[in-house]
Amino acid sequence: MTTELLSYSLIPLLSALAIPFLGRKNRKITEILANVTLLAGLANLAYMIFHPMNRNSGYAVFSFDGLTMSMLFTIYLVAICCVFFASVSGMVKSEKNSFYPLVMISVSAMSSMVLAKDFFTLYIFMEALAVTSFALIASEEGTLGIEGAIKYLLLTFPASALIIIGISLMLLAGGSLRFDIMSQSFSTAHFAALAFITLGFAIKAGLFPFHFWTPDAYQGAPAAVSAYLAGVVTKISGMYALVKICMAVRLFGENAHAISSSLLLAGVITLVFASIAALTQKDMKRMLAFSSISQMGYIAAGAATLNPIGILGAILHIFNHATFKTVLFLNSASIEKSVGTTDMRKMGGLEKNMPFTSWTSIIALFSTAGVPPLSGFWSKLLIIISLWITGFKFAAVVALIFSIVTLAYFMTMQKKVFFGKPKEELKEAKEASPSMLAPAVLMSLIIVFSGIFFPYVFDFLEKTL
Amino acid sequence: MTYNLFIYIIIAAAAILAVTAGKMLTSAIMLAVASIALSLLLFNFNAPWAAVFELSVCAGLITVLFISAVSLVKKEDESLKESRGKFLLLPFLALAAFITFSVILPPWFETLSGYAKYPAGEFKVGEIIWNLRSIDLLGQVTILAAAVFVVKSVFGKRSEQ
Amino acid sequence: MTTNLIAVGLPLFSALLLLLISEKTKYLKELLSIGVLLTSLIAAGMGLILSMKGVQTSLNLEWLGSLSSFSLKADMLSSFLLAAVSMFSAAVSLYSFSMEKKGSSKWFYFNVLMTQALAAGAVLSDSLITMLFFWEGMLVFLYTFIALSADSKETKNTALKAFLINAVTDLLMIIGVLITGALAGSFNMSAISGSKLTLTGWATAGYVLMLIGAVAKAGAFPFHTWIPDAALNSSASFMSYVPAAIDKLLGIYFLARISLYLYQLDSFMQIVLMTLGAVTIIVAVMMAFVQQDYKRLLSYHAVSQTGYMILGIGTLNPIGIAGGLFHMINHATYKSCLFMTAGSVERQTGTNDIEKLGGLFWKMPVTAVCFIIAAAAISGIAPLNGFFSKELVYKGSLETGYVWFFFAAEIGSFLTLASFLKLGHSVFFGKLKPEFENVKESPFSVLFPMVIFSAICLAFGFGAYWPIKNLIEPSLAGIGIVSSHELAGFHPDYLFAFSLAVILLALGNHILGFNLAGKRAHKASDHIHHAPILSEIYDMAEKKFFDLYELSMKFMNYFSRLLFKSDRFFDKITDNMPSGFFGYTAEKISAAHSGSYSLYMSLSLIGALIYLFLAGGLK
Amino acid sequence: MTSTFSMDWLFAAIIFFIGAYCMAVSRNLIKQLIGLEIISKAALIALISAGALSGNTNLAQALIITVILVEAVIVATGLALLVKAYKVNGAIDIKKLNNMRG
Repeated sequence: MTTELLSYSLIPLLSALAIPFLGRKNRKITEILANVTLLAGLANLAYMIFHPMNRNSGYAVFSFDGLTMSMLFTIYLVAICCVFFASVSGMVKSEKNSFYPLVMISVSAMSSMVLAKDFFTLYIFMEALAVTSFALIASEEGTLGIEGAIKYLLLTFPASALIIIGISLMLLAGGSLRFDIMSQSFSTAHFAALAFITLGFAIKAGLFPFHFWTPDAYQGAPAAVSAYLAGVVTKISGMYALVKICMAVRLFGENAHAISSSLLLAGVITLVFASIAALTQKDMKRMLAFSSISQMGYIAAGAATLNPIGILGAILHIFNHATFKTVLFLNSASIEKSVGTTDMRKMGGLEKNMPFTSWTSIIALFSTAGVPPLSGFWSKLLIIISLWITGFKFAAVVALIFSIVTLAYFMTMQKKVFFGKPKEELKEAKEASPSMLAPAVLMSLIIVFSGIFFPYVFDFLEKTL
Repeated sequence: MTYNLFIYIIIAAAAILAVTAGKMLTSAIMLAVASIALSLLLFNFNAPWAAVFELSVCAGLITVLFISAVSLVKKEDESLKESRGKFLLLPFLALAAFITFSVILPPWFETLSGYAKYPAGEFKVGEIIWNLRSIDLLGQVTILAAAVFVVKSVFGKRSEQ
Repeated sequence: MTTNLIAVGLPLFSALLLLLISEKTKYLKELLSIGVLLTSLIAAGMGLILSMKGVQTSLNLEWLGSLSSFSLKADMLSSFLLAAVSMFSAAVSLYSFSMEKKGSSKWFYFNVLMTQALAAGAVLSDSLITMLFFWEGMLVFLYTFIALSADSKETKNTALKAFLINAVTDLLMIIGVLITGALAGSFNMSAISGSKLTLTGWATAGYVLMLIGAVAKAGAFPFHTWIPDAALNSSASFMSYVPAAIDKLLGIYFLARISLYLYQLDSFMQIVLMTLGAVTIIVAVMMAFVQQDYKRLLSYHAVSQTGYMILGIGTLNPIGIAGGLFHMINHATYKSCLFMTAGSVERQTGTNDIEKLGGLFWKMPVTAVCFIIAAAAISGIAPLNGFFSKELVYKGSLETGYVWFFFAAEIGSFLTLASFLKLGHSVFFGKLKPEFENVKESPFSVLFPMVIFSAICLAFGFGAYWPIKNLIEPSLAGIGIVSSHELAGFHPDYLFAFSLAVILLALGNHILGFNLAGKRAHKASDHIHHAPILSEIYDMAEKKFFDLYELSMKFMNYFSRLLFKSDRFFDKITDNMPSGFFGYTAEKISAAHSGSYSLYMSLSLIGALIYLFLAGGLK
Repeated sequence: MTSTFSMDWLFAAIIFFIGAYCMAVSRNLIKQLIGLEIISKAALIALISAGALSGNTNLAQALIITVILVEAVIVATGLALLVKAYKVNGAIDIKKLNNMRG
């Protein structure tokens, strides 16, 4: 029970509980407390990652490996960027004494999720995470947020019931709900349990045809929140568990073929479907949402190959997706602030006015489309290679073709928003303040450097998995 | 076995009534009936703690929440006219589904129940909650804290801006 | 053999005799035809009894030199078919006695007699060439039959359409026959069956070409399109005779002959046949469900039911084959009966539009009761004959291990029952329209065949043991198929539970549709007709978008222009194709994200179900 | 005592079906939440039955208590969102929540 790692989930929780009391008088304290907590966590994590000596003590309850560490790092990184952006942009219109605690609780729940060692723990924290995200989406006035939140709640609820059914099948087959029990004793009941649990998390991850809530939730949410949701929240609540299951499934290979191949099929359909749907979107946030769905397709396909390279690629792609999608959503928020809309038909020629926003967007979208040597290229490459060598050659070709489609729709977006002739009414648009740009710039640097120094990143993960 | 069957039929019937009922208040009450029947079932399964929880939280708290929400949106109850045909269809569908399921599913369930495996040791509920699954308590605290802030966020005052 | 020859020769000669009789004479030509056809029926019945006793007769005449002899052979299957064909001819001639709406009486009976003669010859033929001779002869009379049944331009067009579709498929069949004969070294079917051909190389082509001919005759998808048109433009007598009975009997007979007697099929062809059957069932029944015309609705069902027969034979196991053959005879019975009720209603009220009809039950009780029996039979409600044959088909298709075909057949049953609930409800129940206050029941000659047929429906249902034991099993044994299972009898097993569930669903669906459409029975299919994706498909189907014939006609028109413009066309392809495709798809996808929660939820739940099937969670 | 596992799960499947049907067809948000509750009842039945069959009722109880708590929080959240939606839109009709499309 006592473990240092638990602090990653306990400290944000305590901070969340403390914020309403400390911040009652002065609202600034709320923001500072939230930022400091997350920054401290991030610094601690960075230290842990670069000093491998500390990592080898025994931990009883929570699992601890490269996957956990990289996921924790992703969570804290995206959270600090979004919270910092929210506090400096002044775009949070809801009450701060409930907004920041909600973010803190969701960070805590996500950390617990990635530290969890059994399915039921995963389930509880996933629900806690979901509850906070409903409130975050609906935290502003207006109908869109409520619509997104209600659709998110109702459309993903069957997933919870399916996961519980899966868990009861595991209970039936021996009573242990831990991930690693799968490798020791495997029976048909375990197989059925996994089928249900995979289905539940596929709904939570928004794979086709369960993706309908995703665009609505992202579009309806306030600007900083949609970056946070798209960057980590929905990835951890759905995709992380799928990757974890695929790692467990790998241990009994042939038997679980049906599960993994249907997941792979869903992944490939998702990436095709969502890329095409993104082509004609008119709202910037909605287009980004569809792009996010299609990247989920890549991750699912990669993980479902059950090949070490594919799983590694999937984990890396979760991390990369968190970086580039956060940049894009934060930039859309900056644009919303200076232009007043996210409708792309009303934009054009913002390049002159907002050069930093434009260039960080280009880096992020190149990374999404997989242009070398940015980080997105490597993870996509790993996924495609793994698809090819495990015999899904057609899927590999499709994945390759649709990364070109990705590039196509993002170039359309870039052209509509930043290039071309400036519109009269947008002449006065101003670049975002330096502090608002800081998160996007930081993330872009991470994209570039983790791309260039990719061999080191690969080494780190390969050793620890 | 007959007792359980009886309770299941009550639950299913209450669920169907809750879905088909014209008034939302009736629906909420029917849901409470289903909850009470479920808690009787849990007692019968020798799970008193779960039964008490089900009775107090689901049949009690949730029903109260539903009824208060219904009274808050009362006006809407009368204005929202749904076509009744699709609800009247449910009993037929449920019966058809029952016949179909009872043909298809039981063999599969039988296979599954063949895999039932007894665990190494039997623990008391308290032991399980406090010692073996203590991390779930953290989860419960997290989700309760989340619930508090959710309510605060949804119903709280808007900020100065 | 002579008794059997009566059924071929007598109608042929009396048809020629009929041409000499003046159109103006009253009753003479009708009574002559009825008499001749009844005689044929008796002769065919005697032939059948002979065959049941195990006597096999044959006839061989010198014909066409060394190529082929004129050979007829009455084994059990042929005698059975001959008796069935003769029965329908006799019934329809009786039925048409006092039906005015059938075109010129003289030509009508001439066509009936010719069709009877040629169909009887076709089922008796033992040589493929002899069979082609009779078969192609029927094609000519199909054209004259439709063209002379009413005097309008649409009728001529429909006749031409039917002629062309069947001519093209028959041409393919001729090529198939020639290939088969060349490979086997003989055109004599008994000789070929001694060493069955296997599906390799040219033999596959031969089989597939003959298959096209057979299923096109039976009216399977996609060669069925002339039948619904004929339903609108020709008479009920014709519909109840040719598309409902004779074409099914011949097509399925020939399908059984080639698939079981001449060729040894492999598992791939089995899947092709079963898929063809399943697609026919679903497509046609979907169309049938939304029709608003009595006869047109029935005609789509005539197509859909063919699917069950093809599915049954395609299973290639004795249970399914027996089901297919039994369904063939059952279908002919109740579908003829249903078309006769349609004719009867049309005769007395002057319309077939179900929106205008209503509440006729007490006005036309005999017709209504016959309709109810036949509709229950076609919907597979136990214990009528349709139930037993469908059950055999289900069992056969389950036995092959491809569960999807079973589900397709069940969906077919569901929609069949739903559409007959709609039809019966809106024609015979509900409120009686004031203009039908004085409607009377049809005369005896119209009612008698209907009553006979519904009696057969009941008899073959309650006593399904007799026809299966004495007609179907010996027929199959005659072509070398013996079942190890007990085929006859009522089994209250899981299949029965399943069909009970389907009946309940259809009932629920009808109540739902009836309520949604504001208690108008003829609109009870609207909730499916206007469902999001289906409505567009239905629109396209109504515009004959899926009609091979119409498509090829249009194609011919555009072909020359297309050639002329091909240069630009290819330019366009290279320029616009990718963006056009993606743009179009993206628009469609966008339209699907309509913001409607119910749609999202339903799609998600369906997706979850599909996933569970794929993941094999329900093994 | 003979095992009732098959019967339990059969009824769980039926109750799940009823709830799912409710969530798929109803337009009323409160009905949606009621459907959600019915689905989770099905999950609880599955859980306790599996626990009872494998002689692990106490673990199942512990899990059920947590699941009930989670369920209560989710319903409370749903009702809170519903009341807010009612305040903003003046309706609890889910068909009116279709402002985002494409």
